[in-house]
Amino acid sequence: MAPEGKSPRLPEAGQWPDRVAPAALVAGIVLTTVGFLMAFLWVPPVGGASVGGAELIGDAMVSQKLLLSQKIFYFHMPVAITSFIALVFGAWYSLRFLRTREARYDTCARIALEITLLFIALTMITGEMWTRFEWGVWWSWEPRLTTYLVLMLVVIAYFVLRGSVDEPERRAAFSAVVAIIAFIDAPICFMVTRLIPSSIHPVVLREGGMSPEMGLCVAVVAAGMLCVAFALYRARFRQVRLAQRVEALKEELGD
Amino acid sequence: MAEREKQERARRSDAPASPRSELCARPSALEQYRVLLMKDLRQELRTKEMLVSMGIYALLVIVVFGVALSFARPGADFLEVSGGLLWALVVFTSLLGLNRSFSHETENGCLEGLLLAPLDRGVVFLAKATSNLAFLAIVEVIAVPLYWVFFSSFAAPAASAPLIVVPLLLGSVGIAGIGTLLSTITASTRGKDVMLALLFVPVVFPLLYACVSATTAALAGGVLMEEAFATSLALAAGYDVVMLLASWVLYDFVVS
Amino acid sequence: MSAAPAAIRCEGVTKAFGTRKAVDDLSLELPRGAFLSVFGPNGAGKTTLLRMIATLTRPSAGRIEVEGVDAKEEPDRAREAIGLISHNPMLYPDLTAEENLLLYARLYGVRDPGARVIELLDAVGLKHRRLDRVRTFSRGMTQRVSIARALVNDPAVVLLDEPYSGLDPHAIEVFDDLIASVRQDRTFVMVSHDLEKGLRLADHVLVMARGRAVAFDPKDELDEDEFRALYRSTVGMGVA
Amino acid sequence: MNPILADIYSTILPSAPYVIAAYALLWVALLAYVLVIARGQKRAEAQLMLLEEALADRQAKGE
Repeated sequence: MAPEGKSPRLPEAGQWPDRVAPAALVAGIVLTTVGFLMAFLWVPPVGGASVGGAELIGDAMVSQKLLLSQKIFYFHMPVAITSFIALVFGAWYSLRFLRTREARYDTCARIALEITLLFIALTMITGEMWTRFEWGVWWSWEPRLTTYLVLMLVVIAYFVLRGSVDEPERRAAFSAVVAIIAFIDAPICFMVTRLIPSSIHPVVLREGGMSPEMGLCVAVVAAGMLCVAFALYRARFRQVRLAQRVEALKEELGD
Repeated sequence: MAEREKQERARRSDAPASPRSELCARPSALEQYRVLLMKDLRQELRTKEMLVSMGIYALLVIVVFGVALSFARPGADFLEVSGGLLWALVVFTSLLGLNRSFSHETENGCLEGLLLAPLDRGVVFLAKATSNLAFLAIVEVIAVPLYWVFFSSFAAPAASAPLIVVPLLLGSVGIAGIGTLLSTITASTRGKDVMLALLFVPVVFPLLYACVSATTAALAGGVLMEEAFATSLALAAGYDVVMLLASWVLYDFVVS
Repeated sequence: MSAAPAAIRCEGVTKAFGTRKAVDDLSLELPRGAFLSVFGPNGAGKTTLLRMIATLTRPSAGRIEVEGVDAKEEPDRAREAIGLISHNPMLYPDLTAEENLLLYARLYGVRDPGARVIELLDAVGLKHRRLDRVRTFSRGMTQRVSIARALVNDPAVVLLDEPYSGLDPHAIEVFDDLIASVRQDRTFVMVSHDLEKGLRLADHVLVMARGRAVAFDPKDELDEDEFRALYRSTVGMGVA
Repeated sequence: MNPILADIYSTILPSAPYVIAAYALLWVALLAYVLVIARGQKRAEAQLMLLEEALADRQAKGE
């Protein structure tokens, strides 16, 4: 470890996760590419999201099943899964921070939430494209979309909050609490929007189970996305750590 | 090793029983809770700052709704919207109140004074949440009938309308609980008003959704009432329990 | 085993976040009834130290004992022995002086709060203004109520955090007299920028720079000129 | 056009832009994050350079 005394001790890097990270990146790229090819060449065509009967969404009557747009699903869902897993890690690191008060967990939580935000944005983008084509509207208050919108807003608020507190330890404690609240809020939000029958919003049936081919394809892409997310997390972590080390060094030399 | 620890402990318990002065006897948490709550209520009764500003704000929101709806045709459809409008009123008014409620504590560093006392942090949270709930309830008692007076000409609500008291109560409890935690956080940030709204609205979204559903069901009655009312209330109650517990546990980390 | 526990004992107290150390491995032992003045440049960690003793902040490492009670393990017991006077009065402006003190007295569980509050207000010379709101008080008067507030639980240890800021010379004089009159056998710790004032009241001094204790001495063992030079050099360190 | 072909295309062509956009935007966003990381790295390196300069100055003065 770092020699004792004045030398800055910081969130460690350079252990096994950093050795794994490049491999994870390669694996992620390979898996997502394989998943991409599978989605278009191998998985038999499935109907897209179908609506219970025919529904009026926006200005268009929607009832038909569309084939190609359904291919978005093979990336949409893995990305959504990844974002939620990143949020779980963020909340876990936040909890560890609150118990130990160690700055490194704060950094970890912050970067995990950055990854969460990134993947939520990806989920929204892919989801948007789907909604736009299948239902002809840019937005529909569908439970999943709504949940992700709310989650995205909380995560954005998390970063705004970080920006508006100056004192590092207080900032870390506040944002950890918000991250945990976000983590609790998301499932409740999904349940609430899901369980309450609404007379206005169409109930979108996407279930009926996935065929084994679909499941496999989603699993492959999900594994790939997780690898990519991990590699990104680690790269960001190293970069932030470097910046912190430089800051610490500057303080040591500054006077 | 264990032996030494034991000795250490013995030595510590040898130390004078308590450094507490003869003058004091540790009060119960309930007593402290009562004292803190009375403090908030007394302060508010004296200045009426929060109640007046929240009340006037509620009235103004109603006026804005009046403008917004002035070209709508009265009819039964209005009942489906009115629940949502009522909750918009509650949310904006409570945002204003929550922002105010904590500025008292930070103004002179009073919160620190409270934290110096031998006082469980959970008690501080519960007392503050209770007083916020009380103020919110008072404002609702004034604003909801007012809302009815202004908009009852649009459509007559169903017979089950008085049941909106239940979602209003559940909603206010949740808003006061999570709102107290969030306003404590934002009280010491830059641009705290915006910050509170930014955190508060998405976090209470599920509660809001459930409460709007229950309120609409109660106002519209009929099939909707049977289908959605109980489920919505159960979900709102679940949210209240989870979030109150979480806030209560997390409060300690926020204040210290 | 020592005869009587020290009023305040710090062992290797550290407050760190990341690489930044506000207080770095600080140890000291202060006997009962002492008056310690803490000096140091801005950002030296004086206030952080005081807040840790006051149990408002938890140290990252080390041990703080107040009157023999571990402040980290049993903060509530330690709190019963502590009073804090800061530049922030910690009084609700819309409550009267009496109501403010009653509030704190009840939180500490003072047995006869009414009598205790009157007695304290009398001591700070504001008995006749007790029904006025704190908002209407001048800065000096507010600070006097603040003294009464800090003493409401009859603390063995009184902490003062820059108590003079914002006071005019006359108010400072009144403040000093009051402090002297409530001194009794209490232990005082004061953080202040004012070297002369701090030196006059103190019988122990602690100089901090960058979180570390540069000097900790009983005052009578102190060569004042030498100390002044040391003070200037440490304060200079902070400025550069 | 051959009606059968037209029918086949009609199931694919209208949705193609959205599918392509979804995939493209996905990778664009990931790339943007990589760029953020790279920028942070560059900034840290610049700071490090300043420190090295300061250290060199100090040594030069010390000698």
